[in-house]
Amino acid sequence: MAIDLNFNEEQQLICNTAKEFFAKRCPPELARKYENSTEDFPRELWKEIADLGWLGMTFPVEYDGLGCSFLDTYGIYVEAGRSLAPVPLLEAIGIGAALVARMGSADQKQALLPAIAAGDKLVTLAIMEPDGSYGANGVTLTAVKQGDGFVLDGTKLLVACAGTADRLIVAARTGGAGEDGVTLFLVDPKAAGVSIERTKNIGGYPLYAVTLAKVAVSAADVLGAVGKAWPATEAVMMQAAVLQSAMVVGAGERVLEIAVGYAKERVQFGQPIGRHQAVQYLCTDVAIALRNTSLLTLHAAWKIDSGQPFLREAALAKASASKASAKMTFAAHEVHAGIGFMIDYDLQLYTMRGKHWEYNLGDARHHYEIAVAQAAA
Amino acid sequence: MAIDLNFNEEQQLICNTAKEFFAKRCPPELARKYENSTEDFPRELWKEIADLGWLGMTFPVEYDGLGCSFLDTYGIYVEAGRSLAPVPLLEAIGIGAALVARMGSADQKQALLPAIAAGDKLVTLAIMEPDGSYGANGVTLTAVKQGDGFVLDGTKLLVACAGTADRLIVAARTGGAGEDGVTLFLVDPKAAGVSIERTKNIGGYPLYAVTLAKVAVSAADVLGAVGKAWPATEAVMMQAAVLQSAMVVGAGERVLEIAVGYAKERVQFGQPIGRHQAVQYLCTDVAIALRNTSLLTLHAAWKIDSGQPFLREAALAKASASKASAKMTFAAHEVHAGIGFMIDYDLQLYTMRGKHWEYNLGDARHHYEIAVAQAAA
Amino acid sequence: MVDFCPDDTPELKAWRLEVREFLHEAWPSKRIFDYDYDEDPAGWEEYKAFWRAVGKKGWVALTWPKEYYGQARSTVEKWILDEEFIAYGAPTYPVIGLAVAAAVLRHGTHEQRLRHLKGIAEATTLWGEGYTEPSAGSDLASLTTRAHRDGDHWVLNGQKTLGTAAHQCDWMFVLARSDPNSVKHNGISAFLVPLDTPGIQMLPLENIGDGQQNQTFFENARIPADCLVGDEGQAWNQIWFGIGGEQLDNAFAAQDTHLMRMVRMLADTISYCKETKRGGAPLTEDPVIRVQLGELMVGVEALRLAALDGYSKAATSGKGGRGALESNLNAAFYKEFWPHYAQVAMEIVGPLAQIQGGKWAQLNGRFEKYFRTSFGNHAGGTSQLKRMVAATRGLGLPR
Amino acid sequence: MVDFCPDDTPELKAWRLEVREFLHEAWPSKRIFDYDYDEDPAGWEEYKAFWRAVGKKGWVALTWPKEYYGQARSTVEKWILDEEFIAYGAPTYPVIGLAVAAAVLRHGTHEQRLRHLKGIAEATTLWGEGYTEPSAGSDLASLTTRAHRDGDHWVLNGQKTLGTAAHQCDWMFVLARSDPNSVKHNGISAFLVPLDTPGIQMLPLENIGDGQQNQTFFENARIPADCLVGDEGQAWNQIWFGIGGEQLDNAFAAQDTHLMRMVRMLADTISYCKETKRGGAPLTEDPVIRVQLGELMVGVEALRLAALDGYSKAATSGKGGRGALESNLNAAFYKEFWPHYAQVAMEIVGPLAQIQGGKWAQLNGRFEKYFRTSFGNHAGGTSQLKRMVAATRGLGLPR
Repeated sequence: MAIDLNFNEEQQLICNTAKEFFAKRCPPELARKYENSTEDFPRELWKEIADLGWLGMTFPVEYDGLGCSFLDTYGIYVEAGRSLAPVPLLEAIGIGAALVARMGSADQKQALLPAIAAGDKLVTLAIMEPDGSYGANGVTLTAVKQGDGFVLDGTKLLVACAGTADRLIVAARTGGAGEDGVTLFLVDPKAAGVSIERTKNIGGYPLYAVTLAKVAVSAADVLGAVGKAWPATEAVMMQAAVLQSAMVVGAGERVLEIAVGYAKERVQFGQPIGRHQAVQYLCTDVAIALRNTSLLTLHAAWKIDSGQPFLREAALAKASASKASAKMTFAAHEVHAGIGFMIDYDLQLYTMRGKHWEYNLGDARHHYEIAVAQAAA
Repeated sequence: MAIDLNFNEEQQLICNTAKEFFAKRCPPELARKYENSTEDFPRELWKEIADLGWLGMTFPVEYDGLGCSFLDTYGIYVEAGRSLAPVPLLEAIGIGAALVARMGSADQKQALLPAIAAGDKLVTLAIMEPDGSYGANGVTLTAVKQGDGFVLDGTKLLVACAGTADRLIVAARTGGAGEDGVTLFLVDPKAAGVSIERTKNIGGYPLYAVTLAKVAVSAADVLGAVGKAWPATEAVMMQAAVLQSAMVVGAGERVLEIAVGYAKERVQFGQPIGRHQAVQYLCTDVAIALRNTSLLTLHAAWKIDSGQPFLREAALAKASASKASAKMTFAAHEVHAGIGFMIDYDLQLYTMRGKHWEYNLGDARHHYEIAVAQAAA
Repeated sequence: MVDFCPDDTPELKAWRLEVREFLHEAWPSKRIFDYDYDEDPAGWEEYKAFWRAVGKKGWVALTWPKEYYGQARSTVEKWILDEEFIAYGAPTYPVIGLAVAAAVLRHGTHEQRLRHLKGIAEATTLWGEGYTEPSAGSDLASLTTRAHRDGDHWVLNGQKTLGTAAHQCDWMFVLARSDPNSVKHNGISAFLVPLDTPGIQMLPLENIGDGQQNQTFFENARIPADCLVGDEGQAWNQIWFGIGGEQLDNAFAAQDTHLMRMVRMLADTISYCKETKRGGAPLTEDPVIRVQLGELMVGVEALRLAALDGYSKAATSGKGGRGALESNLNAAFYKEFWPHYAQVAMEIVGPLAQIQGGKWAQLNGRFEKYFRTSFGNHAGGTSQLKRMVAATRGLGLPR
Repeated sequence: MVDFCPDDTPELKAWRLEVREFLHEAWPSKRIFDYDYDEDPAGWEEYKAFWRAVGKKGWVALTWPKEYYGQARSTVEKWILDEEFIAYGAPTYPVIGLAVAAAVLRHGTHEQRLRHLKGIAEATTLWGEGYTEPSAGSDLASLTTRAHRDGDHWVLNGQKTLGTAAHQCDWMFVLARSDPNSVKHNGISAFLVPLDTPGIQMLPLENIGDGQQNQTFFENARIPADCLVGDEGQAWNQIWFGIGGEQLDNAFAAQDTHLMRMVRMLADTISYCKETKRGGAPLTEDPVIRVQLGELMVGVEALRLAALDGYSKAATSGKGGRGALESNLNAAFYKEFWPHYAQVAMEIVGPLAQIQGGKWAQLNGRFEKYFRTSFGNHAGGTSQLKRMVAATRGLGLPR
């Protein structure tokens, strides 16, 4: 069994099914349609995905899940990336539901997970603040104890699907500094004192600015232990960073296809441009970045799947994916020159979303920091 | 006259003379001969250069100098770089004598400058310490007041020509922190307590480790004001950094010649390799790095020459030169593949010396720091 | 004698002040407007009014001969004017008009000069680019748009593409094959084409930099014979490589326009970093960002000096041109450095750089937009082409 | 099933321990020795003795068939062995011998296998490279060394160059044109040549990595007919592209050898940064250095995983090879990343990295030496060639 980089049969089947499904249901026009749209995402498509059993796949069986492993769902994210499917798989399942599954009380899990698995409810994380910092130090939104509950004050940015979410998981500071004193709260975005505003952004994603002004939250809506949420939050975000990297891999495969296809077809100076060494360099730039990221991401996923420490591996994967996301699309644009610059051409869809992915869950520098902290410990 | 990037007639004449002189007197074999040799440099050649009037060119006329401007000597450094002339022009004239000329008392100048101009005496700077830091903070060698004089203790590394120098200018800390409390001392390397050891190095230069153990220095050998030496020392080093950049430019011109020449001649797969786009990229890599550095360096030199503030411009020039030094030789090696790897081939002489130049008087990062400090002030 | 100072006389210093004062009056909003990446109608009106005001001062045609609406002023004065425009953040003149002016001044007839240069000088006539075709970008030899002579007219048939802002223009500078039997670079002529000619249709092509380029279709579009500029069939030599061996787009202003924007961007990037705190400290105190800023400063300053060098060579040679090696090296470097700059700036700003507008957009979303526009770096020829030309024409490597 | 763990059974874990214990005994000095960049005679003696000891254990030929001195062990055991050698810092086996073994195992006769594999397995016979010629590096088609048949001998005439450490070798694996009328890749044969054959002379070529490569001259050097390996005239297909479409040098070990050195170098770089203070703080606390280290970690780990992927594919396919795309992409990346690594490591260390030896040399001068050796990244084909092959054979771009 040892040293094998291939999926098992079930996983391969999921990959194939996902590839077919997304190819059919999520053509590039769908991604275009939901770009900075008024609707967060196509709810009926989300329902279809729920019906396929993919939303609750990794949830425990007692909460209507399938108890599948991390690697079992890996291929779905690769394919979601390839197709630019405009659904919040990563945000609502890879992050939101994963936080609930990991840190929630039995009541919280019961209230949320089956409904999430069914595609009826949505929970997303609100962590980034106007400071723009990743990591625990970036969490400064205040949560002050009042009676049994807390009062929250502050602003969160880049919050996914706040217009649709039933609950936001708001990371707040209940005291302490750094990793100590971070607490997660389940907040209803329609609660008094919460205001949300969709912010137009380069990837066209449903990302919101969320302002909390004296928002009262009950003790029952604390997710995990007060002041001790960071390690589990970080672990979930790092796992999600691996899923984000898997999306970059899927997208990269498509970008490579587009670039190579164009290089073979486009004739300049009397021959296909793909015969020019410069274009061959650009195409292999894409392929090298893709291959490296693919290997690092699969390795990190395997570490997670097999229950080993994975922070270093996940950090290397996401650092590579962040760099690759920019590098692959840039090289593909250089292959295309003028035509790639046109809105009508699909390559740019990857470029714009790729920019979000580059930042999402930590940019390369953030993950270099984590990897080096692990290595130099 | 405004906006003109050409030397005046006299300067052009000096360039031409220097080019001819170095081409004749400093073939690559001479550089090879003095690589990590027991002799610091060819003294007779140094005398010849003195006879040409180049050593004292910028010295005031009252100290046997010619009172020439910074730009007047610029071309000599370009040509010294091109020919890899194994003489300490930069170390003894651009730094050592320049410090004396700028900071010395009348007595000190009288004692040293005419003799330096004649090629009879040599003064070099000892500043870098085992910590490897550039800048004022790196100066930690202690100078403790004793009677009228001082006692020096500590180690200096990468000291040029300590085996030949009549005096070392030792940067020491007489108190304070940072830029405050740095003092320069004229120390005889043969004085009691001073031990020197030549350290084999990649550029093959006469660089020494100098250890000072309770070395007594009289008040008369303090160069400049006690504790106030930093600003002038930095100014001289930054001017010298521009001269070092000029050497990189001269060397780069030769490296470009070598690479382009080889690309035209070498036949692989039935055609000159210079027809391959990859090789054209590599050659233009050299040319771009060279052109940028050349422009930045000339600009910095002009700023110095015209008495304007120049730290930002000098820093940009040396940052570019440090990067270019590595980039140009790397690209040229890529053009050559196997043959460039051979000791017998001259390209590598530039690569190895270029590594020293990359570090000398501050690497790219050090100069980025200076440039940004100026811009963000 | 080496001198990087453009205004080293009292007259020139006074000129600089004059320009500066004018800008404060003529562009008080300090609105950032790049004609090739902006479609806002109000912005266009303000922009056109601004350049008409510049034109009225005679400053578009500052260096042109007096007989053709110019002021015959020195290139150094032009440089000072440009520097002030950069420093102020004023928008740049649409580059094609300047290229047309260069071509007409060099190869046009007296009548053509009289007729066309006025509108360019006064910024009342805007010109569009008509070189690029769907199958002929940098590869002019593949040009298929044809012009055939019919009495005292030329008849154009074919299609042009990627005409930046052509929908805003009145005229187009069109390259077409006038000799049907010619191949490659021979037999191509240059035409000054009024866009209201029957038989010309335009379709919009939107780009990811918020700009509009266009497809222009010519179907038996008849233009008078005197629309031919330069010798028949000689456009490759006269126009495309007409100015000191450079390509048309580099000839006068395209690169300088982009340089100006980059100089402005660098100033804004540094200010942003000084003013923006992360983790309690300004970004300028972050050691990694300092390295990034330093590297950006080196690149921008090298490009600025390269432009100065171009001016110096133009002034010295009197030919108005830069060498093939230098200009193509600069162009290649610029075309690679621009997207690099944009990428690094986005990295410095961090995740909030994604936001395009509203309260949370950083520097009003300009980093983000600059990033998107940087994918337009192919305009006027890719860096690959510039390197190839630099290597073969400049360094003498075999073709 | 995805599994990156080579030792997931008690037997394999025990095997790892066995290797580890052996290394402590067999290479107690932990001396850093790279056979291709070291000329120290004492080092060579120690090195050869070490590999003879490994050979005696049967570990050079670990995966070979038992009938040819091998142990027919699994590739996973080989991987574990290699990992332990890396982690320990043991020197690597001279790569050409392994390439010869691969070629002889695949294309040699039973007699050739019996005769030649023993010396390789026991590390008593060292092999040199005889492909490269002064005018034929990566371009094998230009090969001019000729072999003509004379009775039961082949007679070699010509010149080989860049034979790394060939002066330490007993035999050389020579490619020569056996059909005088052939052109390009046809008509090239592979020969197993004893270097004590009369008519063979060697001249040293020193490289900047402290290694010695060599010129080897063949003047009517007569070798027995059974020195031909594989089919006459088929070396291009059988040997050069013989192993799963890869070039000879990549076939077994060259890339893995370099990878091992880089993994060792990364561990040492990180330790150095932890232990070295600048301005009072360890280098690992410098934010810029952290970014540099992170980037190096990503590259090295990607290469390590690519090697694992190669093992996985070899184990799965049973063909002992990796795909043309993957192996050439890895090779191109490696060949560009190596000098990048060396450059960045030198930047991290700073000015003292210049010092080559003595008390003040950093990490005993190993950063500096690694930098110099990185200019040997062309050996086995330049990154340009690897990219070209990856693009055309792998991605299907036109040639």
